[in-house]
Amino acid sequence: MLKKTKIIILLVLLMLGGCEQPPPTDSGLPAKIYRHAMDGAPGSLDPAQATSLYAKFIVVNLYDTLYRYKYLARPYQVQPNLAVAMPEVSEDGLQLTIRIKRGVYFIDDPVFEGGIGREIKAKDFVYSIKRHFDPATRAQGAWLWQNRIEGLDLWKTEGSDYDKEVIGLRALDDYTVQITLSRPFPQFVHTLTQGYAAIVSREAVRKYGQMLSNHPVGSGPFRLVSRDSVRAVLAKNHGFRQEPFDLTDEGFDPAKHEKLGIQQLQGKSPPFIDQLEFEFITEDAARWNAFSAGELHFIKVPVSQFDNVLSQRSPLTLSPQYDGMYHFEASPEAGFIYTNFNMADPRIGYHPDQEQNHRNHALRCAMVKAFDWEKRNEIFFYDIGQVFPGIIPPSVPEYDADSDTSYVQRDLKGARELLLANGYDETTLPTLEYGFPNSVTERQIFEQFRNFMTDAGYPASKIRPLIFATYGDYQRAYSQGKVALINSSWTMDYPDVENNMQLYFGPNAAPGSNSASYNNPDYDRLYKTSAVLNESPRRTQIYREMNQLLMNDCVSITGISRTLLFLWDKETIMKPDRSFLGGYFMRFVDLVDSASSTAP
Amino acid sequence: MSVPYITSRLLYGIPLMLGVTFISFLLMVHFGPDKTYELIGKNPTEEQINEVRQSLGYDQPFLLRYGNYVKELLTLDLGLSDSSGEPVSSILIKTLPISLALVLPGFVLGNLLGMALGLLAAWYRGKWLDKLVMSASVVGMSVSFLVIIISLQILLCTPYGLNLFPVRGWQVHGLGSYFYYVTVPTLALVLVTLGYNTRFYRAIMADEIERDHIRTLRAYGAGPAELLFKHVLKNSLIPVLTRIMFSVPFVVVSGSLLLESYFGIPGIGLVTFNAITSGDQPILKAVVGLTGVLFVLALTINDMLYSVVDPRVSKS
Amino acid sequence: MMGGAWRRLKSDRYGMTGLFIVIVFSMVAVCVWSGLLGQGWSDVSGNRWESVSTTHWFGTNLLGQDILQRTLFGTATAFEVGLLVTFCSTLLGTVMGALAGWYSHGWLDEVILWLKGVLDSIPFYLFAAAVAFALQGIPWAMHLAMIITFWTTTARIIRGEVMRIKQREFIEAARAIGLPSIKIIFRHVLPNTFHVLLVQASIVFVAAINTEVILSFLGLGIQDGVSWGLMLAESSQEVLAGHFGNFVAAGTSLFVLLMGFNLLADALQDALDSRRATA
Amino acid sequence: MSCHALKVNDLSVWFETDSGRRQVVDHISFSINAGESTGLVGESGCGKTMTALAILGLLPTSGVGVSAASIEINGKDISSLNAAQRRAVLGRDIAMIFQQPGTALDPVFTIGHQISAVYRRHFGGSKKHLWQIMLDSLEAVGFSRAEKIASAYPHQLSGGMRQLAMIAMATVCNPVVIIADESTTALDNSTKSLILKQLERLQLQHKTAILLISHDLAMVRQSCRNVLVMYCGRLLERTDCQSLYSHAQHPYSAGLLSCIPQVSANRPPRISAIPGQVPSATDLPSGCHFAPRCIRVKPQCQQSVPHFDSEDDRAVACFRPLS
Amino acid sequence: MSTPTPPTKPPLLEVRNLSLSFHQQEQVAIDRVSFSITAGSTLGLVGASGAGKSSIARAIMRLIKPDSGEILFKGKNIFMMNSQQMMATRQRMQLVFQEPFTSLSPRRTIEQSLLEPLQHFAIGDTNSRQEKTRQIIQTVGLDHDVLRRYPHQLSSGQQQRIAIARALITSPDLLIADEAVASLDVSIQAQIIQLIQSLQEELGITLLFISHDLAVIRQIANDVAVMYQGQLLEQSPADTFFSKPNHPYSKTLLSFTNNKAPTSLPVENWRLDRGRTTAETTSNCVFARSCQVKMPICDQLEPASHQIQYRNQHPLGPHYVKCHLYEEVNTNDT
Repeated sequence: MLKKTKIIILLVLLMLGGCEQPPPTDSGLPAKIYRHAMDGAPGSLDPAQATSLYAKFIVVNLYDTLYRYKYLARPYQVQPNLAVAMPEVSEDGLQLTIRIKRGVYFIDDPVFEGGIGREIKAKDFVYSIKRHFDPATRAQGAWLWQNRIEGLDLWKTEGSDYDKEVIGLRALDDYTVQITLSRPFPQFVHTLTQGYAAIVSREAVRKYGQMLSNHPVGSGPFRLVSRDSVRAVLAKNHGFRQEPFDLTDEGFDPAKHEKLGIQQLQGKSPPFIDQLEFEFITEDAARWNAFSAGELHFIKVPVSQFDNVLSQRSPLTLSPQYDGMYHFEASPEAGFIYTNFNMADPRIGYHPDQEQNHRNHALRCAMVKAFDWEKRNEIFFYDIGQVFPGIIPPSVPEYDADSDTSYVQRDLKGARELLLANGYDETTLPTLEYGFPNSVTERQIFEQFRNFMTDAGYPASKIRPLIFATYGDYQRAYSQGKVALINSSWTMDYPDVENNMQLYFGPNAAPGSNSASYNNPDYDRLYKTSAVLNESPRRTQIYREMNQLLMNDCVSITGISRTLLFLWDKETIMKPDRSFLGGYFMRFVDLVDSASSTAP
Repeated sequence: MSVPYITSRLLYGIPLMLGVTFISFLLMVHFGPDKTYELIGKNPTEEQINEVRQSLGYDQPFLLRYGNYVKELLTLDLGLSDSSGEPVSSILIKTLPISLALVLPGFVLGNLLGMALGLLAAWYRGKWLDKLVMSASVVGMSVSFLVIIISLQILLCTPYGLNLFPVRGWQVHGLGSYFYYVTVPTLALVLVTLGYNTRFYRAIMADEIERDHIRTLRAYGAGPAELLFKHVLKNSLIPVLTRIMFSVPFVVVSGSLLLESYFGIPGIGLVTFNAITSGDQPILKAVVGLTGVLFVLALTINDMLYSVVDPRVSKS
Repeated sequence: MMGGAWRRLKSDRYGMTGLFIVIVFSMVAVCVWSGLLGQGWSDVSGNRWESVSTTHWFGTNLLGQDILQRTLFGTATAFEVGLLVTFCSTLLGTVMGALAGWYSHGWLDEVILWLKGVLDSIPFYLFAAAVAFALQGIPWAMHLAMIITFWTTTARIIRGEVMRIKQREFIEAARAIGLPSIKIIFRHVLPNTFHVLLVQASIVFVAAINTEVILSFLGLGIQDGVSWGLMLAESSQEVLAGHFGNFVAAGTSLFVLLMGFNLLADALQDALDSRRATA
Repeated sequence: MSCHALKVNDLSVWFETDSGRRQVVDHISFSINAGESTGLVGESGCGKTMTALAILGLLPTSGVGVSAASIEINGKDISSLNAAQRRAVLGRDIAMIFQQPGTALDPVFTIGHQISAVYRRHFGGSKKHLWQIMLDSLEAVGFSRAEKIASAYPHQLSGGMRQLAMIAMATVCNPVVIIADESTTALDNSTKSLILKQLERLQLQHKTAILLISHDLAMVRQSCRNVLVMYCGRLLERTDCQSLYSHAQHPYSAGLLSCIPQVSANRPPRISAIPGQVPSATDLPSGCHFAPRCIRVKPQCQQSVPHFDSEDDRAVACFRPLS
Repeated sequence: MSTPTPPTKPPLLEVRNLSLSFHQQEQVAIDRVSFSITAGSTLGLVGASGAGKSSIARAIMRLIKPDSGEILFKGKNIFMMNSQQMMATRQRMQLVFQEPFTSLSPRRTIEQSLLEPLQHFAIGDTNSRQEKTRQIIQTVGLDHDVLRRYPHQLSSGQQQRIAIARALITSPDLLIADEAVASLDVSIQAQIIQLIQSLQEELGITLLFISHDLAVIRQIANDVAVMYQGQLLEQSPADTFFSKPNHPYSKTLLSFTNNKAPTSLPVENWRLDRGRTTAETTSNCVFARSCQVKMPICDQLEPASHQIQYRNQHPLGPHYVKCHLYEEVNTNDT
């Protein structure tokens, strides 16, 4: 027995010997290691597949995009990144010319000749965008440019031959890209800030193929050191181009940013930290524990901790015990939460019989009335979420602060009356499936939803949970129209409300992003008109009209924008962001020198 | 024990392996999660959906896919993870040692302690010490793993309690940090298995102590140490070995699942759990295949150990 | 024989405590089933995270649901899972074990042993996950997963028992008068495995409840309704914010019921011990 | 007074049960001289095995009570020894041979190992010495290829051989007393008598005292000089074998004798049996426990216990002995 | 020379050339055994354990299937019977086992155990069946109140009486007692022997009594058959056998019983109880290895079974010996 134990101990020691070495230090100085908590794990880190928020966060730190958003300016403003300047747009708005910086190199990697990273050329950008249209890539960003760039879709149907030139996507020379759109696309420059548009090298793709995810070869401020299911470690890219930080360029506002210490960064070249560690902690409790134990620099505070962290709601005030320790910021989410009715479902959506169609409409409107946004906000968002009618959230300029909010006000009496008037009672109400991917919170949200409905007289047994083990399975189910009530959240891809409007565009019906399969010719017409317009009062008007159409048809119970609460310790200098800026802010993160060495 | 014997035992494992792979393939792959909708972008066309299905191999006929799976297992070419694109084999190589390092101390400690307590209780059968140990083990058996983990975390890892150990993570680069990270999971594992182990070992030891040959030994003046540590232990080795051998594959995969997902330790359990919730079939397939192989191996080694331990089993 | 066992059980203080606990909990379950208790498990009857009060004995949860009601309902869920899984897996295990034991070393035995080996070699939680996937949307997915995996232990035990009993001379006596196998199995063999089955069933019951908790935590548990496992899963997000209602209520109930069953199983084992019964 | 090899003085054994004390050995006293074998006879459930286990101190410590004025081996009282002291005596001065040769030996150790372990425990010695001693003892019980037997495991031997190995184990330390508890009951008739022969031979060689416990008077007759007849925890008769067979005094002894089937060339007379069965220890009849089954019962038998003189060479506990 | 031939009763049971080996253990259990039992008589089958006695009993009851040979019950081969005939035959023969406790179903009352054969063979109606159980209980010398009890509530003697009662309840013609008294105390053994003897007298039942104990056989049997390693070595009327056994093995057996065991025999050669594997050659006499009067031929040739011819026609029945010693001597004076 003793012998065995010894062997086991030996084995364990051996295994430990094989574990990773302590992090490298930067030329004698103690390494600056910033630890960032994420509430989910990224999937693939191949830019063409970086679909999750978490993956995008990391991808933009490993790769370069032509454009990015300004660090501090709000509302968000696009800023050249790898591009020299903003695109030169032709008269008709269809042709864009973009010049890219010289002397930007990929990181050193065996895929290159001699293992030395080569310079990035315009053709790399062209290649990177084309990749999305190559079925072999299993890319997920193609929708951004689908039917937008001249010849690109054709290129795909003709077999995705990279040697074949696409008319609308050309490298004029080594440093100039020319893009021709098939119709005006005012949001185009936004698409170039996406992780999807990150520039990859053809050599790396050729060598690593599917494994590119684990061998990122980019030119971003960081390079990947290691990555597993609970953390990713990124180290400073020492060859990153020197671009001194300029406060005014980034939209510095002393009133907002001085207390965060950002002015100290003036003139220094990012990235400022030696090592960037992402910890993927899905459980709120564990994440909060790790943060309060000092293992993390930053956390998005779980809602269950709001009570603890905040002492009052308006104005939002940190509890005294945290006030001295942490910086905090409440940031409205660029997106919203809503519950769609499946309009393709004759029990609740469109019905060929006019009368029944009308009754279904009444049922939907009654359910909208029965829904209690105030309570939802109180329970799940600590009453600091922003409830708004429709799909134009307060975070966008098109939001109408004076609009009628009755759509999101609970009217139980109205709901009951509406049901009664249309001949609905406990027996005639249809049994509806409410789908959600399994999680504690999703289940609680469902139970609350069901409670709202039972308050209006809907029998509990007639709202059936349909639980899916994976999000993908849930997605498949509602994409195939198998779920009557679809609870979703939408995170905007770029700061333009067009991104929300397409959610109900008829041709985008399931399996597209129009999961409600809403199909209103009026709405579709308005969408088409607005889609080619730049931001203008007219466009705003059209958007508001569309919003009203949605509410009239009671297509969706919507919506709320969450307010995210960020905490970070005082040794960290940064202004975190989870929406459009996303992972770009990482390069500007700095740690106060004194504290940098006292990592746990 | 000879080479043909070992070979025959391993051959016996073939139908078992086929069964394991077939059933798990049927359940986890054929009826299993579908990653198509996670891998397509927004507003996909029917064509794009088919492209993804094709690239995932979902469009192939069942038997062909199963055949490929078996081939993959045989050639140890396990493909790439659907989610991260990392080769499954390198994921396994990375995670397996971590799981072992995480679970082994608790497993060994739980069994050794259980054995010691079981022996003690069996020796003092019917006395207060026995009753005490047995009552404690009933209490131990009645506490859910989950409750233990949550309680230990509060008690040892948070400011609400002693705040001595990390809440989560696994940044091991030495013995010190190893103990730092492994203590709480080990404690949880020991606590949750100790009750069962103690009872198991006590039952076996008590049976052995009542054997006629033990009475013979006592009649010939053998002392308690000789009785227990020589004769009782050696005679009870078969059930003990069986239990240990058979739990190894599961301890490594299943047992660590909860621990790893709660303590955020990047072991094979967590990888598997993530594969379940994200529908990463290549990983699922590999893990199931791997456990099947481990199980068959355990079965074979177990049989061979039998003949070493017990002369009655040896092929004479 | 059973009379003696009952007498021995009655004189076992721990066993009777266990029995008492089990009876109390099962009465709660029956009351929930018959609509007398726990019907408000889903209703929002208070504000979120109310502390203990006369209206909410265990406080309320995030949604403002009464934790007591949920705990009571969870009792019924536990029994539903426990009873269904225990009954089905014991039945399946008994039939399979009896067949394998009676025709031991025959082809049927080999097939059953193979099946058992296969099911035993797949890690349980993986298997449960797989079944949950395969049967997505069916409320009994978890139960089925447990049944499919739990029967093997029962079958192994019954197989051993049957093989042992088969050697007994009263079986030969029955065969000597030409009694068909099926009658012998049901009349002479299986009744003699009853005591083993009873103990095994109580162990399966405990395992089923315990497993439900873990599967629910992993998100593979019951579909509609509430269970202690779901409450614990909820609580794992709350305890660090200082809300212990779910954790204490579910954890304690779970502990007490499992304790009751474990005590009862122990006492049953002692009371039904064949060596003691024949002495 | 000569020194007895084994002298048991006023030994009692009882079980503590929920329904009170169950007396299984009731104040018995007897002695065996060196080199003599004595049979302890009686039906199953009469307390014979309990007596043996009580002498060796092998009864479980909970639920069982044992009291004895003294248990002497060669004049040394072992009843008052503590556990460690007792262990030094067991196997060296007194050895026991058990009923089931199949289970009494440890299945996972070789015969040789188990025998030499007994000797090593008491006397120590080099491995070589132990091995030789062990081989000698195996040869002494009649194995011609002792080496082979020594390296065998119990399951590789037949029942009779195992029992012989057990005897080798019992004799390896050359003890003063050997207790053989139904040692041949589980064996074939032929093996049985062969084993008894070997035991007898060894006894003559070493002047060992043997207490042979059996329900079979025929067997006792084969190999014992004296007989003790036991019934329901009490001794009923003590005598030498010859006189018991020629004229048993206690009706119980006579009954037991008549049960033995005889092999004879001529057709033997019909067998006769003692009617009834041994009462359980929970409800023993008052007075003489044998009274309800006795054909010679008198009213007195049911009221008072007949005296048994433990000092006398011949004694009988009966109000109406047969002769 | 002309002694009146005894009235030739047809044999109730006839075993012809029966052979059986257990393939799993590669063990020869029965090797070309033939014998017959006349109705109303008792054949004592004697031999060491493992000699194949129980296998014969089980083969007769059709619990195991022999490799070759025939078993004729009332002149009909039981292996050729259809299920209906077999059902009828099973009713006519019954078996009593060695272990009284394990031969009764522990979860059934004595009454249930006794009723089962009646129900199975559909004998009588409910009332008459109950009547019959009461009657049989009395026949074996027990009180009615045992009917409601379970086997573990009875003593081993009572259990064995119940086992006998169960065997007798269908009024069989043939009773096979397989070591029925071997595990009992001498006192109980005597009671059971008494019971069997008186039952046989009362009911005129035919008995195949299997035992390793010659003394018990002497008490009960009219004829004796000696088995050794699956073969029948000697068969003769009991009185002849016990006064003058012929086969060397029979002599050895008797000498053990009479306490005249040879002690010079090396222990390794005691393995009298060991079975024979199929691999072992059968070209010699199976007893040759342990035989003290072994001749060279014994190692080379298997002796045939000879009927010993008595000069004065022995009235008791035929006498067969399977030994080379008796091959030349065809006659034998008594």
